[in-house]
Amino acid sequence: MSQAIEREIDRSHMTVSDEVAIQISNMNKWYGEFHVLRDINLTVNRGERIVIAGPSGSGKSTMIRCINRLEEHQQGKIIVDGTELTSDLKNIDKIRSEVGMCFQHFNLFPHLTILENCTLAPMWVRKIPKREAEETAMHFLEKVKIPDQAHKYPGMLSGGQQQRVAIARSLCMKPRIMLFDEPTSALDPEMIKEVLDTMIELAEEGMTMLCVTHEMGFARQVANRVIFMDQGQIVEQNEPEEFFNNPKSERTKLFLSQILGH
Amino acid sequence: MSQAIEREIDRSHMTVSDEVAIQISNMNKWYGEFHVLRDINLTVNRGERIVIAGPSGSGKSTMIRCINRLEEHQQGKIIVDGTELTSDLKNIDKIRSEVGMCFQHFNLFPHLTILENCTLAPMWVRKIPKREAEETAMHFLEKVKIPDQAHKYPGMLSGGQQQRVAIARSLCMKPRIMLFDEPTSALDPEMIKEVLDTMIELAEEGMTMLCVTHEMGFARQVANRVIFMDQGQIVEQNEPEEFFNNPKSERTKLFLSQILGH
Amino acid sequence: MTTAIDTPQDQGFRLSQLIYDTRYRSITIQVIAMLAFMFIAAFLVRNTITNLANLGKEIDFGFLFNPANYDINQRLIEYDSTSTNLRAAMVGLLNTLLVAFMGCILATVVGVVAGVLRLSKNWLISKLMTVYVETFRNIPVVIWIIATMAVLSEALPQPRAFRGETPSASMWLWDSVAVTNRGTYIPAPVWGPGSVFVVLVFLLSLLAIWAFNRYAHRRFEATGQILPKFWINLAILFVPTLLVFFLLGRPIGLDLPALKGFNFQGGTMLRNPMLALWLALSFYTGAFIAEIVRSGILAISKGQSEAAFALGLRPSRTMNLVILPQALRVIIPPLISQFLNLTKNSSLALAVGYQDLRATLGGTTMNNTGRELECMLLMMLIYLVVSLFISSGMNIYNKSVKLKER
Amino acid sequence: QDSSTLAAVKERGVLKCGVNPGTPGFAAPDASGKFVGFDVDVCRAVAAAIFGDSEAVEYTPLTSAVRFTALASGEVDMLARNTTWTFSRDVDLKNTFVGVNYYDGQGFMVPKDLGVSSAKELSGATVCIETGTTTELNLADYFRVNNMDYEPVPVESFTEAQNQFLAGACDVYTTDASALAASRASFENPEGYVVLPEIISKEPLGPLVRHGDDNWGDVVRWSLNAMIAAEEYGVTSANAAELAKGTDNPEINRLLGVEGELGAMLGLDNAWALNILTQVGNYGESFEKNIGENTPVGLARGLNAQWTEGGLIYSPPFR
Amino acid sequence: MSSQNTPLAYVRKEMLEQQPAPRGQVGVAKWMRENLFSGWFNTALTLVSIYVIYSLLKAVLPWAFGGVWTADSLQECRTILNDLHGNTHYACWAVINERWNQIVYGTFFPSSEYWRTHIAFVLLILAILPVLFDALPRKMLWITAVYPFLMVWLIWGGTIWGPVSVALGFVLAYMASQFAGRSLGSGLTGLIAVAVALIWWFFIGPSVTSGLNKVLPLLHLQEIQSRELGGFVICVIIGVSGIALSLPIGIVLALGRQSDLLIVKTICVGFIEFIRGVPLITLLFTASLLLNYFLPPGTEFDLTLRVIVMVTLFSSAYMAEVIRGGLAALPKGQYEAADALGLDYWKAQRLIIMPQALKISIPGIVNTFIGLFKDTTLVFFIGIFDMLAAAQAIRANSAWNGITWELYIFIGLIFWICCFAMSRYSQWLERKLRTDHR
Ligand SMILES: Nc1ncnc2c1ncn2[C@@H]1O[C@H](COP(=O)(O)OP(=O)(O)OP(=O)(O)O)[C@@H](O)[C@H]1O
Ligand SMILES: Nc1ncnc2c1ncn2[C@@H]1O[C@H](COP(=O)(O)OP(=O)(O)OP(=O)(O)O)[C@@H](O)[C@H]1O
Ligand SMILES: NC(=O)CC[C@H](N)C(=O)O
Ligand SMILES: [Mg+2]
Ligand SMILES: [Mg+2]
Repeated sequence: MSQAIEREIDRSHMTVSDEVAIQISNMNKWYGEFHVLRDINLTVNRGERIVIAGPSGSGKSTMIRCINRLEEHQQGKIIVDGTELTSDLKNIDKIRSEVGMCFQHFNLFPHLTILENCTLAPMWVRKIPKREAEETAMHFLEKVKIPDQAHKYPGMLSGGQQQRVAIARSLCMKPRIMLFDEPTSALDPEMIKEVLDTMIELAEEGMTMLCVTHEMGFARQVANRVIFMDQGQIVEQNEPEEFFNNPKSERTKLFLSQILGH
Repeated sequence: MSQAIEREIDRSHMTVSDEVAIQISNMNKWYGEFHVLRDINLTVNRGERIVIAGPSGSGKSTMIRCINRLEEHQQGKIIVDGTELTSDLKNIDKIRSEVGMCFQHFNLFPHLTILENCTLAPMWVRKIPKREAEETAMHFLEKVKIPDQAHKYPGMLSGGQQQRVAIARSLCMKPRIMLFDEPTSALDPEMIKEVLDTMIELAEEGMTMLCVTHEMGFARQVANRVIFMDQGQIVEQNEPEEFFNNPKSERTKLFLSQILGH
Repeated sequence: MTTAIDTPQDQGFRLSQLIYDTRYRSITIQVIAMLAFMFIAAFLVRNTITNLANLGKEIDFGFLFNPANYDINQRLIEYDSTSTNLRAAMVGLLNTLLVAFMGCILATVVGVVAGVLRLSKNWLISKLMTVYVETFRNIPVVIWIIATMAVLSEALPQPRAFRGETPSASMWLWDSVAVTNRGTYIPAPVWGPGSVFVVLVFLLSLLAIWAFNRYAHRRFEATGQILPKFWINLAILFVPTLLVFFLLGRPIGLDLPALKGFNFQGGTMLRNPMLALWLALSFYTGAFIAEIVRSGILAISKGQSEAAFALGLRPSRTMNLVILPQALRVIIPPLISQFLNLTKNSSLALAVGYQDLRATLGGTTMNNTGRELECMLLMMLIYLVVSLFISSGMNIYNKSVKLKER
Repeated sequence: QDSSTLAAVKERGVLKCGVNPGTPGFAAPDASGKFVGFDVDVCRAVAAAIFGDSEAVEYTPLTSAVRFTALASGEVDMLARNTTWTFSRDVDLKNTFVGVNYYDGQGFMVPKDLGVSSAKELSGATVCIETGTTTELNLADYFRVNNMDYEPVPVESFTEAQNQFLAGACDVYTTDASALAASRASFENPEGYVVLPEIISKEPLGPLVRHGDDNWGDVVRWSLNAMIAAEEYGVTSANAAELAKGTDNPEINRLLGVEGELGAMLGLDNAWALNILTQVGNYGESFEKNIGENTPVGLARGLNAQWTEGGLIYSPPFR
Repeated sequence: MSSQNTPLAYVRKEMLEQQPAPRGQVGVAKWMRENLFSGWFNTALTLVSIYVIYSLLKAVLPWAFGGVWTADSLQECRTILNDLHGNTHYACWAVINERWNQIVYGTFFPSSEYWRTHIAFVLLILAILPVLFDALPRKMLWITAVYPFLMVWLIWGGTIWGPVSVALGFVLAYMASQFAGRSLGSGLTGLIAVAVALIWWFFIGPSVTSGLNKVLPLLHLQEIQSRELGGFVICVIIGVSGIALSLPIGIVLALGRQSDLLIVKTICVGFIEFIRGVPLITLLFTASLLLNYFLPPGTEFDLTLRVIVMVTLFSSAYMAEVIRGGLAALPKGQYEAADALGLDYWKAQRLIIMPQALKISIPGIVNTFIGLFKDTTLVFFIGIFDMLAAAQAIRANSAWNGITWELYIFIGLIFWICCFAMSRYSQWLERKLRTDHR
């Protein structure tokens, strides 16, 4: 997978604007008695590419799932694109249609073709005519380099292709923010490359991205910030170079020694 | 994987006798209309270690599966250890108990412990008392270096360990010939080494072996003959050094350039 | 290397090859199986023939065309005691099919509701449904049928309880429904002049609904607009029909049941045997269907609904567009075999005296004509045909929805 | 028939007799689970004739709807199950009725408070009727001929019919008058029910066997006749043993096996009839014991009196 | 690159501790809110179900617990209830008490012989336990092996020789197979074994048995006719025999259906589809009324046995389908590995394929068992005096005329306990097997 990153990445478009895309302040979440997320504070500007790392069970998934309200937080505030996430259904709908999400296991709809997977949400949520939705879908499928698979079913595609369809499916909703939850960890090494390439392209186009991943090569080259979480807290954040070469906290050092060591 | 081969291999015992172990002459096989094996002629002497290579779908698996009649051939002759393979059940039983086979996916019996896996066939086919069968089994499990796993179930072992159990299981039948069908291709790199080591040891002891594999390092160091197949035919065969350094056929050159290149 | 070893000579065919040669062996086994099968069949047939000869009987289906001479209380087609045995069998078959059909519908409704509620986040309701499922499916259906019948005939009032100055029982729903221990009497429509038009309009509005849904779908695809289909459908279904109904001066009247003589007269009577059989079969099968529905929905991973949510689909749309289409594939095959079971279990009509196929052809007709062999064979054949019909439907469905995989 | 029923029965050691599952007085299990009754006595008589042991019977309770099938398929050797002798049952169903042990007719029973006093008032009534009986067919005819309509409630068995009738699931219960009496007698409150005066059919009830084994038919026929004749000659269970020492009535002598070889002609022991009479008793005794006026069923002899008493019960001579 | 104002670098100085969740996040309040009152719809559902439960319990509990347990007739029962409560809206469990024997043993079973059923029942449990729980000593399986013969002897009576002779058939078959197995393939061996057993059972055994019966009437128990069996006892007899027999037959049918021998396959498919296509009740009628037509004139064939055969055939067809599913789920590699090791068809099936296929099919198999056990109630319709027949007879009896609920609740409860236990056992086994080898 290190191959994937070895090409020269054009960072010129990856500008970060002043506009705030996501603001999380003093957010806390419990599962029953268990305090999963503790006092999270995070501001993400438009165009930022953030990689979230941390040991298993540290709450990374939970945090990004809170951002599009797949999980409910109990204290604090999350403001996405100027809209606060409350239990107000309208807000949730609004935010969900602006935030795309890619899961570890793709979660494509197996009973629909690739094209139908991509047009479903635009048609039913954005109420875009079928014709137009299909055009958009084909556009993004071309972008992820699998337009020829459009009429196949997910079961007929390889894992890497499926994950790319999942990305295309999110993009069809024209989201302003993309969340990735370990998008490559269910894949074989060759397939990882395909998917990371696609994500790098997205980054190059200036998409705001939050990505939970342990692909440190990717983090190093694409992210403009790496966040390290442990025990439900943000322990350290920094620019990738600094983060990898000069970690401040003990926890981070330990973690990095482990993942880089092996 | 090249690591696996880097140790000095003792070729001194690997003598090849004059005795014929397997003789295949003018063998042809069809799947329905499809002509998979075309006019195969091959003589394997006792003690030979033959590696079979070739592109996917070239009929490698089919050929070695014909040798213990997992597949039926339609024309020509296969004589194993002096017994011709016909549809006579007695011959088949006899040959199967002299030919051990290792599959790509191990095919261990998940409902039996490792030890039971190894003693099953000796007890039921060779009618060896349980005690004795277990002793033999432990002997071979030691040989493949996993005697301590004897009472576990296959599901609890790693892939490499499972493949070694599969080898031990075949050996317990005290076969005179071993067939391997891509024994390492379902394994992670580290595990490949374990398995190849075991196979090398077998080779050192003078076992007649036919092995479908793309581990060219293994071929180079252990095999005394490499056979290249394409489109159901034997295209080229030679000693490993000659085969790798000086391939005669265009197909072989092309193939070698691909697998050595990547 | 040495030259080839001597190959064994071809010795021609040997007898031992029949056992040891895979090619002949399979033929040997098949021939033995065939012989055994034919031997058993011949044995049975021969015995039957001798036994029949001893009795002086012969297989003859002529009795089907003789008058049946008995009455059947529930008739979906014209029948009286002078009709033929064949017609009696038809009446019985229709009764079987009727109760099976209604049973399948009610069982599906009950099962789907219970299955979905069992998944409900509401602890109380899901436990309640668990209790329902576990009670019904662990007790034999015959007991349910008999117990339901016993309760219906012993706990409900007799028709005469409705009589007198101070009746101890009264009718329901503004005196239009009478629930008695013989059956439930409900109003029946009376088709006055002009009712044809009402029916016609009703059929037309069904057509209109179909057309409207197509239109709505096209429009949705073209413009992305979603029409409030449900309400419009409802309106199309009822408004024109009701309009015509009142314009024509209410041509369709209701024949209300009223106590006359021994019983209620008028209206339609749903006899207790049928009710008992129907309810018991439905609730029993419903318990199985509930489990099927539940596991069908559970079989769809949580990831699917999360993915749909993440795309911004609302829960109801997620259910309709993502979960249900997938769950149905899992649900329908076992559902259909439950329908099959229900249909076969309807032969337990025996327990309550519902006059189904078994009671007519395999009961009274068989007894009156003494043609037990013919009647039994015919009856089994009919059940077999019905079953095969249902299961071939299932196979067609299975083929059509199989998920495409590589 | 290559294996005669008599031989098979002897070989087996028990007589398989199809009986009604539960009509008090005619055939019903008593408190200890043993079948007793007027019809059962016919079975016992046959067993006594064959084995000299009236208990060597295996009773098979049969509903009306399956009795002929059971007989035809050899499930039972004979039926003694209040079965009406009709033309089609005899000829078309290939049965042999060996006699009549009870002359009956079909009646109707209604709850008293229904206020019905004649069957002609039953138009529109709900009628409980056992399926597979002559009464089912008679009912259809009767109502059709009289231009009345009715709602049949078909039931499988006598007990079920009784349950339904008592629960008020039907207004009328119709079957053989004798069974009506038996049923009524078992009610908690018999006075609440009346049997209507109309008898709408002839129901000669008797035991029957399969066609085609005349010898076996004779055994059953003459076992019944022995009981009937014994009553006529005054042979009872009490005096049979005494009379078997010889009397001056040759008919009795032949009957009890003192004279002649009647038993041997049937393929039985010569004491066959003696066994019947000592173990089961004569017709009149059986009648009085099971269904007579001093029993709960309380039937008068009526038509079933000996011909000498003005009834129809008449045995051909033992000669 | 990011020269923006956001202070990117951030390091947490000290780690936060677990904090208790805010109120309403934990405890009863949260549980209630989430599970009972989340949203108006859920609240409505909760209220409705509370009402339903309340009215059910209110109707049932006093009725059931206020009932009378000893009385000799419904009349007496009602009198007692009237004295107790002033009305009769209470259960009259006395009927179960009073008619216990009839419900459990049937009307005709001689009461002096009840002890035999008790012993048979206890032995049954002992015989089943080692099959159910492999933690028990394997030696106990001997009880299981001997049990069928013991049970036949205990229930039907007679001398011990009949069952012994049948058992001897099995022993002979086993010996024959051992003897033949040395030289012949196992398929043929099986045939020979079956032939030996059949010859013994049909030709030699009966005469030997009757001879022994005369000479040495060992352990003679009063004979009991099948007709005399009834109640719960007959249910258990038919259910257990059917369960024990339908599994092997189902396996054979499933193998036949999977086989690539066209004729064998066609016969199996035909059989399975026929059996599954007709209602059990018609098969039972055939067994009880028509079977004699198909047998040589004069054959006697015990009714209970016939019913067992039919019930067994019926559920073995379903069993075959369940097992076929399990077979289909096995990867092809398992067959190949068995072949490659030189195991022949039957050994491969016995040692490799079946153990795995059966394990996969456990839920289906147990469901079929449950179905079979429930189907034993249908014997009521062919005149066997089971619990339902007992209930009907009791209801028709003038002493208990008018009783319904109590009887059916009791019978239902018996079935419920058996079936529920079976399904729980299968779930337990499934869980155990799942964790076993991982
Ligand atoms: N539904 C739930 N109920 C209770 N606890 C949960 C739930 N989901 C997650 N948790 C717990 O919350 C913690 C954080 O989980 P989360 O999935 O966010 O971790 P993660 O950082 O994504 O780990 P991984 O790298 O393994 O995916 C874990 O300890 C997990 O056990
Ligand atoms: N059961 C079968 N029926 C029909 N065709 C088959 C079957 N099994 C294999 N084939 C075909 O036979 C050819 C040879 O197959 P084989 O498995 O021997 O190839 P191989 O050389 O082992 O390839 P690989 O390296 O992919 O294992 C392939 O084209 C394959 O598609
Ligand atoms: N009720 C009955 O079972 C018998 C009715 C009538 N005697 C008949 O033979 O058909
Ligand atoms: Mg995670
Ligand atoms: Mg291969």
